[in-house]
Amino acid sequence: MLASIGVQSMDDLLLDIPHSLRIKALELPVGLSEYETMSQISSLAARNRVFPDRLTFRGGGVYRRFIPAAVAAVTSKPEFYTAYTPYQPEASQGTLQAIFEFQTLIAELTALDVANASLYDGATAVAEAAMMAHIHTGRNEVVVSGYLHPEYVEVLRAFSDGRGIKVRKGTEPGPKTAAVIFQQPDFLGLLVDANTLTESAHAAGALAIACVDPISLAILAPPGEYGADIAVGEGQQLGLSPSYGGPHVGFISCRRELVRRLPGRLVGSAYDSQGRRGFVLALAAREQHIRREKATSNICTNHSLCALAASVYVSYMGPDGLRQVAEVSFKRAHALSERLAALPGWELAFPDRQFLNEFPMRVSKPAVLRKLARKGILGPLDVHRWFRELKGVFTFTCTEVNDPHALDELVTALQS
Amino acid sequence: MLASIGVQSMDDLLLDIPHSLRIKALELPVGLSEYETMSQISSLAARNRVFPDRLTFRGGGVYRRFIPAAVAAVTSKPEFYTAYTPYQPEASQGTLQAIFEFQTLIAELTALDVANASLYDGATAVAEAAMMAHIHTGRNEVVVSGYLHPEYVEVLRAFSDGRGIKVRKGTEPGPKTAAVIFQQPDFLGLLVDANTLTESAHAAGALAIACVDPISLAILAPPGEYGADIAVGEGQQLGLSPSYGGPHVGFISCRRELVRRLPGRLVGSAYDSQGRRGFVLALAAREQHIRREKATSNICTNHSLCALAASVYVSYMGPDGLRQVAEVSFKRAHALSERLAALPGWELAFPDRQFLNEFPMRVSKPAVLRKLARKGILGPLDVHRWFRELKGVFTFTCTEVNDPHALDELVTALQS
Amino acid sequence: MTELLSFEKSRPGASAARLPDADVTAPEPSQVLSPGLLRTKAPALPRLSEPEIMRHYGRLASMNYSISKQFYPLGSCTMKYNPVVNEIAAGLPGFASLHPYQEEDSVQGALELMWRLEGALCAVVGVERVTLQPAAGAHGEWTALRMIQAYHHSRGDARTEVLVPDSAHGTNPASAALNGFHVVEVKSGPDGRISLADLESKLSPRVAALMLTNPNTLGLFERDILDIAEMVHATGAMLYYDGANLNAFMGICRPGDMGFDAVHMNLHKTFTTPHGGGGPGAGPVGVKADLIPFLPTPTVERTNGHLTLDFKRPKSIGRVRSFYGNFGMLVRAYAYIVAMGGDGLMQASRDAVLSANYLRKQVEDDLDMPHEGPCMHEFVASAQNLAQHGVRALDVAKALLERDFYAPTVYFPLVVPEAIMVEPTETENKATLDAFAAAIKEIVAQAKTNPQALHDAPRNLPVGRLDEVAAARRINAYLQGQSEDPVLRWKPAEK
Amino acid sequence: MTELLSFEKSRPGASAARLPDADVTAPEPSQVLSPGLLRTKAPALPRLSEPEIMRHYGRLASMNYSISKQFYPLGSCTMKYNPVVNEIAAGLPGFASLHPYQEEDSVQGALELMWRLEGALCAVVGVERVTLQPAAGAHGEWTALRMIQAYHHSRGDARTEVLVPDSAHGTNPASAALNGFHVVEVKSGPDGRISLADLESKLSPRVAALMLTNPNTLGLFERDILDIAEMVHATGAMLYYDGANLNAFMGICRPGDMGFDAVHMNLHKTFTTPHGGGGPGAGPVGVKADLIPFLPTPTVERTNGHLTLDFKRPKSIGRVRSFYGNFGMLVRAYAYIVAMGGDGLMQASRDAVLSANYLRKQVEDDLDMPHEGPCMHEFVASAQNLAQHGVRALDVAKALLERDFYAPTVYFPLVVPEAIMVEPTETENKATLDAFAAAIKEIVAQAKTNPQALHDAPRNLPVGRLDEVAAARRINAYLQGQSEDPVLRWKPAEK
Ligand SMILES: Cc1ncc(COP(=O)(O)O)c(C=O)c1O
Ligand SMILES: Cc1ncc(COP(=O)(O)O)c(C=O)c1O
Repeated sequence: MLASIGVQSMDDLLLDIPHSLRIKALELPVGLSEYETMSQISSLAARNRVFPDRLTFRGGGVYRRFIPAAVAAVTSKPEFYTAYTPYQPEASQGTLQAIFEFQTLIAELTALDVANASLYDGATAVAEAAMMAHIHTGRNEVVVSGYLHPEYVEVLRAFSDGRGIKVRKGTEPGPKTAAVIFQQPDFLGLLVDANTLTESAHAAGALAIACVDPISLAILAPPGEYGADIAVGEGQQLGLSPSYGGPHVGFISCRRELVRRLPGRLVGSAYDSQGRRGFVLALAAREQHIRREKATSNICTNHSLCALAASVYVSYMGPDGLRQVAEVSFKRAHALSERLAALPGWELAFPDRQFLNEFPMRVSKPAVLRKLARKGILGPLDVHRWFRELKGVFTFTCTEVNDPHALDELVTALQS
Repeated sequence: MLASIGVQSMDDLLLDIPHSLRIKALELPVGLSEYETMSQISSLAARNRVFPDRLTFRGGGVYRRFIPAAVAAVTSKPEFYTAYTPYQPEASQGTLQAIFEFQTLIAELTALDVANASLYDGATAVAEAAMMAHIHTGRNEVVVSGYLHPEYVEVLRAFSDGRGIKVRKGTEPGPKTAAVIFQQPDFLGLLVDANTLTESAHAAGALAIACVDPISLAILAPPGEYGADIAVGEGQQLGLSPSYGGPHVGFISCRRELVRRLPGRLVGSAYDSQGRRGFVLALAAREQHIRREKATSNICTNHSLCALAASVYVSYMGPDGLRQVAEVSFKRAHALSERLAALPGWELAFPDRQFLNEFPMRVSKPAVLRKLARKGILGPLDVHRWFRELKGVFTFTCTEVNDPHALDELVTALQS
Repeated sequence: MTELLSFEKSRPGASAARLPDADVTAPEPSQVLSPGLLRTKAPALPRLSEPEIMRHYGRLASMNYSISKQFYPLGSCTMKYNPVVNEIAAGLPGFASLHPYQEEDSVQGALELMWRLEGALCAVVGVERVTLQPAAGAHGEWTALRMIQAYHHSRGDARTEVLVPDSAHGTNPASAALNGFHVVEVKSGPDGRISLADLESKLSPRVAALMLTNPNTLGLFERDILDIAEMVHATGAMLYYDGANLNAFMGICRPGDMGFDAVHMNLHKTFTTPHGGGGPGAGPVGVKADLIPFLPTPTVERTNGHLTLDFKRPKSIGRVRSFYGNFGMLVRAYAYIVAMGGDGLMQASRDAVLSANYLRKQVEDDLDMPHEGPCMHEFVASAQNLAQHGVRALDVAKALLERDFYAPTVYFPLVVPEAIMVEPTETENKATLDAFAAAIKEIVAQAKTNPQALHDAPRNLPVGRLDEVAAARRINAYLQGQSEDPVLRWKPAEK
Repeated sequence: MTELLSFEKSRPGASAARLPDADVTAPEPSQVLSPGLLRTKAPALPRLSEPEIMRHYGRLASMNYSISKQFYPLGSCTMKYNPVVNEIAAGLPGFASLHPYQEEDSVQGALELMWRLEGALCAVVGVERVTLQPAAGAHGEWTALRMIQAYHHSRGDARTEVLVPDSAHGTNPASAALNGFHVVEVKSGPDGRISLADLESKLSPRVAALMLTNPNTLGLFERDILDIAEMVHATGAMLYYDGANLNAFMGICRPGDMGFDAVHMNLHKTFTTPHGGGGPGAGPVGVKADLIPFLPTPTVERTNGHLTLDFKRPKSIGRVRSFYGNFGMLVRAYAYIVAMGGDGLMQASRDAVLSANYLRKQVEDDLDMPHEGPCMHEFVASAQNLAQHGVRALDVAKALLERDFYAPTVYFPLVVPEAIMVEPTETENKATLDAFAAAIKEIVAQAKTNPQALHDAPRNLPVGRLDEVAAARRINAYLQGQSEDPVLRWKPAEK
C-alpha cells in the first residue's frame, strides 16, 4: 500500500508532525488476548457487589424493574447498535422509524404534542428544558419547586451558570421567571400539586416544566392534561439496566408552539417519488450542524439505542402492561409502608402526602439499616446526604420485582 | 375467524376426535410471567455448581476452552437460529453457505475429500461411520481398538444391536470385519499408532475409521495423511460450551469413493440462470425424505447451528491460532504432568505413551482428590468407572484456559 | 448479492486470534512426538480479522429467511416463534458451563430440570416415562423402535416388520430400516386416513409395530384410532406415535389415551426450541409401562428430593448418544412449558387449529383441496389445478418467496400430487394469514395470465433458482473421477 | 419494502406482557389518590404480541446499513469495528446491575475501572486528569469550556469570546454559545490549515479559548500548532482540543504535548464503543493542571488501593450529568484499551493513516482534491468536477448507497464546496478500499454518460430519496396551526 501511495515508509506520511512532538510509544501495557482481557475485566466486575433485584429497595432516580428479554434481543442487533446517526435516510430507515416510534410514545405518555429523539439523561433534560424556556421567554431565572432530584438541580445550575441564568428554589414565580420546574412524583416519591404549580407558572407568564417518571404516567395525570408546557424525564425504567448510572435516556416533549425550540434531533415522515413513506431527520435548522452558534442546543450524538430499548419495552408492555407494572409497584409500596410504619421508632416522614411506589420514612435508630447489606439487601436511600432538613429520612422503593417474600425478608431483617 | 370458517365454536373443528379421548385440561401448573419463569429457572441454575474455567481439569470428551465472543454473536442472530433446514435455497443462502464452509473446514482439518453438514455428536458419528462401513463392505462386524470413548462404544453397540452387527474389542481385523475404529488421541489422551491400525484394517479388506479431536489436528497427522477412509469426531471444542453434555456437534468426512454412503445432509455449489453462484442441498437421493427405508441414514434435523459455531470459531482462530491453541494446551499439560508425577504416590499411568493435552495419572491415595471441589477445582476424571483395569487412574486435561497460576493452585491443593 | 466464501476472503497475515502464551517450561510438540505423528501440511483454513468475520456472517445472515422475520408456512415443521427468554435460560452459566461428568451433588438443578421436564412431557402426551436422550425426531423414532425391538426380543418374539403409512414422514421407514426392520407400507383411503382394510391385511405376528402420527401428515385426525389400536395390539404389535404433530392437540387429547405405546416428541417443533437452520433439536421418547425397562441409560431418578442418574438398568437398550441428550434444548423447552403452563399450551393448540382452518378456508377456492375438512393444525392442498397452465407446486413456492413469505412444504406427503402443505401455527396473526391468502390468490391469478413470471420467480433474492441438476451432474463427475472439482466443498487453488 | 409503525400494527387484545400480580393487601391507586392526580385518558400505546414485536424490530433492523455489514466511510465519524467482547464486558452483571447509590465499598471494581480508564486516557492524550462524566462529544466540549470559563472567572478575568475555525464541527460554536460565549470564526488558509494571520487579528484579552482539532476536519495536521499554542497562551487564552480526531495519532503524538489545555475524547469514535444509531456515546474531558480544580464532581480518587468518589471540590463547576457518566460505555472503552494495549493503539492509528492515504490516492484522479496530501486519518475531496454534468456530492453519496456502501460525510466541512469527506479507519482491508475506489470510478464515469441514473439513486433500498422539502412544508403547516398532522409523530385516528 505504501508503494501505491508513492512513499517509502509510514513516517513519510507523518512529516507534517513536528519532530519534537513525535513520541516513541504509549505508556500503557501491551495488548492482551481476548481471553486475558475478559479475565481481567471479569475480576474487576467481581469486586463489585450485585444485590438481587428482588432485595433492592433503593431508588432515587434509578430503579430495578423487570426487563423483558426482548429488549436486549433487539438492542443487541448489530444493525441497530453499530449504525451511525441516520444521516442517509435511505440506508437508515430502521433507526429512523424506531426513533419516530419513540417520539410518538413519549408524546402519548406525556400527552404533549411532540417529543424529540432523546437526550442524555433526566438531568440534562431538565437543563435543556430550562434553556428552552429562557430563550422562549427571554427571561433569566428559573424557579425550582420542591424536591427536584438534587443531581438534576446541580446539572441545571452548571448549565445555568455558563449561560448566566439564575436558579432559585421556591414556589413563587416572578416577572423574571422563565419557568417553574417541578418533579412528579418528586425525589422523595411524594406527589405534588402539579395543577397549581402549572397555573401559578402561567399566571406569572412563565412556562411550566414537569419532570416525570414515565411509568407513573400509566396512573397519574400526564403533563399535557394539567397544562404543562414541557415534559422531561429519565427513561431508565423503560427497559434499561441500572449500569451504575448510565447510559440511560432523557426525554423531552412540548406543546406545538415550542417545537422549534426543542433541542436535539427530530424525525419526521416523508415520501419518496413512488409515494412510499419513509422517515427523515426533520427541522434540522434548529441544530448545531446547520445553525452552529445559533442552534437551540449543542447536542449531536444523543441516546438513540437507549430510546430504542424504551420503545421495545413499551411495546412489550402495551398500555395494560404498563398500568399493571405501575399498579403492582404502587400496591407493594403501600403494603410495605404500612408494615414499616408499624415498626417501633419508624414513621412516614410525610404522613399526609401521597405517593406511588417510593416513599420517605423517618427512622429513629438508623443503625439497623447498616445490617441489611449483610443479609443481601440493598436498603433504602439516605436522603439526608442532600437535604439537611431530612435527618433520619430514608426513601424506600418497591417495584414489580420486589415480591411479597422479599418484603417479608426486609421487614424481618429490620426487626431482628 | 370461526365465522369465516363457517363453524360455531372451536369444538366444531375438533369433531373428528372421539369424545372419549377429549381431556379437559393438562395436569400442569398455570403459566407464569416471564419474570417468574426466569426466577424459577435461575433458581434451578443456582442449584448447580459452576467451576471456573481455569480450575477445570476434567475432560473426557467435553473440554473447557476459550470461546471467542464472536461465536455467540453470530449464532445468536435470529436469522440463523430461527431459520429452518434450508429447503428453499433462494431464501436460505446464509445457512447453506455456512454449511458449505463447515464441510470445507472439516475436510481440510481431516485432510479427507468430503465432509457432511454435521451429525448429532461424536458418539453417533462413530456409529454412523460403522453403518457406512457395514453397507460398503457388506460385512457384519466392527472392531474397536483401544480406549475409544466408552460412551461412544455404548452408542455404537445400540446402533449395531438394532442392525445385527457385532462389535468386537481388539486390534486384529478379520475377514468379516467391516471396519477398524480407533480414537486419536484416545479416551485417556494417549496417542495411538494410527498408521499401523489403518494398514492392518486395509490389509483385512476393512475400512479404517479414525475418531479424532479437531483441535489436535493442528499438530497431529490428519486421517487423510495416514490413509484412513472415514474420519469422525466431536466438535464441542470448536466454540461450544459444555452445557452439561449438549448440544454439541458430530462431524464426518470420507474419501471420494465413499461419499454416496455418507449419512445426512450435504451442501454443494450451484448456479442460477444469471451465473450467480449459490448453494443447494446435494446428493439428496441418499436421504430419508427421498429414499425412505433405503436411505443411508435416518438423520433429518442435524446440528446445523453448532456447525455454524464451529465455523466461526475456526475462522476466528485461523490456521495459526488453532495451532497456538493446540500447542499451549500441549505445553501446559506436559508441564503439569511433570509436576504431578513428582508428587509422592503419583505416577504417569502409561509412562511410555505419548499424549497431547490429556493424560492419565495413577494415584495411590485418591482420597486427596475429593478435597479439590472445596477449593473450587474440578479435578480429574476417574476412568475406573468404565475400565476395571484402570483402578486409581485419573485423566487430567489442560487447555489454554488453565493458566500457569491455575496449575500452581491445583498442585498446591494436592500437596496440602 | 452473493458473498465470497470465508476461504476466498482469506488474506495472508490476517488473524482474529490473539492468544495467551503457554508461559510454562515445556517442550514443543515436535520435540516430543514421533515424527510420524505430526501433520505435514497445514490445513487451508481462512485467515481473517474479527471485523471481517463478523461482517461475513452478518451478511450471510441477511441472506436467510427466518421465523424472526417471515411467516414460515412449512407443513410438518411447526415453525412457531422461539421466545427470547428460552435463549437466556439456556445461556445461564449455571447450565451452559456444567461439565457432564461433574459429581451428581453439584448438578442437582440440572437433574431437577430434566426430571420436571420429563414429568411435563408425560402429562402432555399421556405416558409414564420419557427419555430425554435422543437428539432429534428421527433419533427418537429409532430409539423407540429399538426399545420395541428389545421388548419383543425379551419375550422371545423375533418380529421383523414395521408398518408405516404411505403418508408417513421419510424418517419413519428410515428409522425402521436402521434397526434392521423390513418396512411394509399401509395405504391411505380416499378420506386421507389410513385404510383399515389395508392395515388388516398387513398385520401379522411378524409385525413389531405400526408407526402413526395423529393428526396424520395430511393434517387429518385418524378418527378410527381406537379401532386401529385394538387391531394392532391384538396381534401383539406395538403402536408407535410420531410426535411431530403434537402441536395440534395439547390439552385436547393425548396419544397415550389413544393406545400408543411409545411417542417421540420434537421439542424443536411444539416446544419452541429454535430450528437453528437444521438443528440442534431434541427428540425425547415417552413410553408406557411395558417399555420402561428398555429405556436408554441413564434415567433421572428422584428420591426424597435428591436426584440421581440411574445407570444400572439391565434391560436397557444402552445409550443412544453421549451424555444426557441436548441439554441446552431441554432447558429451552422447559422454560417454554413453565411460561405457558397447562392453560397456555392448550390455548396454543386451539389457536393453531383455528389458524389452519381459517387459512384453509381463505385459499380453498384457489387450490385443490384433496381431502375434506376440518383439518387440525395443518392442511394439504394441491397445485394440480394449475397444471393446465404449466404451473407446478414448486412455482407457487418460489413465487411466495418472491413475496417475502417462506414457502409451504411441497411434494410431501407423497400421496398427494403437487402437494402444498401449510402449517400456520398459533404464532401468526390474522393480518399475516390474510396477506398470505392474498398472495396465493395473486399467484393463482398470475398462473393464468403470466405463468412465465412464476417460472422466473424468485427475482428479488440473493440468487434465482439454482440449477440443481447441473450441480448433481458435476458431483457425479467428481465422484466418478472425471473431474477434480468436488462441488461439495471449496478447494485451495494450488496443490 | 416499508414497514407499518408498531402503532399501526396494534391489535385490540394483543399483549406480550404477562406480569406477576401484586399479591399483597393494598388499595388500588384510585382508592387512595385524589382524583385530580389521576390520568383520564389512556395513552395510545401499541398492543402487540412478543412475536409481532420481535418481527417488527427484526425487519426494521434489516432496513439499516451498519458497520457490521457495510463500509462506512463517514468522515469525522470514525466508524470502526466495535469488538463483540466490549458488549460482553459491559453486560457482566457485576457492572450492568450496579445501583449508582450503592456504598463505595461495594463498587470498588467499578471505581477501579474508571480510575484505570482515566489513567489510560491521560496517557493517550497527554493530560493530568480526565473527567468521565460527559455523555458525548458536544457535552464534553461544553464541559471543558465551562471549566475554562470558571478558570478565567476565578482569576477575575471575564473573557467573553471563543475562537473557532471555519472548518470546525458545528458542536464547537454551539457549545461555546451554550456557555454564553460570543463565537468568533477564524479563517483557514489555502493549504487547509488555520490562517495564522487571521488568528493573530482575532486574538485579544477578550478571548477565553481557541477550539481546535488536529488533524483538523480536513484531515490535515496543523503544522504550526506549536506557534499557535504560543500565540494563544500569550494572550492568556486557553487552547481547547476537539478530540474527535484522536484516531489519527495514538502513540504518534499527543495534544497535551502540543500545548492543549483541555481535550475531549469521543469514546464512541476512537475507542470503539458503538454508535447505536446516534448514541449513547461518552465524551470524557482531559485537562492540564490549571483546570483540575474545576473538574466536575465527583472525581474518582485512589489511596492505598482504596477508591473513593470525591464530592468536596469547592472550585468545581458542579455536575454535568447525573451519576458518573455513561458507565456502560466506559467499560467498553476500557475493554478495548486493555485488549489493544499501547502497541495496538499505535498500530491502529498508523493503519488508519495508511488506509486514508491509500484510498485518497486511488480516487485522486476521479474527484477534486482541494488540498495537498499526505492526509492523516481522513481526507476531504470535492465533487465540484462533476458539477458540469449536473451531478452533486449528494448524488455521489446516494449512488454509493445503491452500491452497498454507506456514504461519506458530504457538505462538511463547510469550507470545501461539494465536500466529500472520507475516513476509512483501520477496520477496512485493502479489498474493501479497492472496491470503494472502483465504485467511485464507476460513479464518476456514470456522471458523464448517464447522470440521471445518479439522480435516481438509490433504487434498491427500502425507500428512494425522500422529499425533505415537502416534509418541512408539512411540519411548518402543523406548527403554524394550518394542519393537524404533526408529521413528527404518529397520531391515533380518532380523537
Ligand atoms: C412428521 C415428522 N416426523 C419426523 C420428523 C423428524 O424429526 P427430526 O428432523 O427432528 O429428526 C419430522 C421432521 O421434519 C416430521 O415432520
Ligand atoms: C469533529 C467533531 N467534534 C465534535 C463532535 C461531537 O461529538 P458528539 O456527537 O459525541 O456530541 C463530532 C461528532 O460528530 C465531531 O466529528
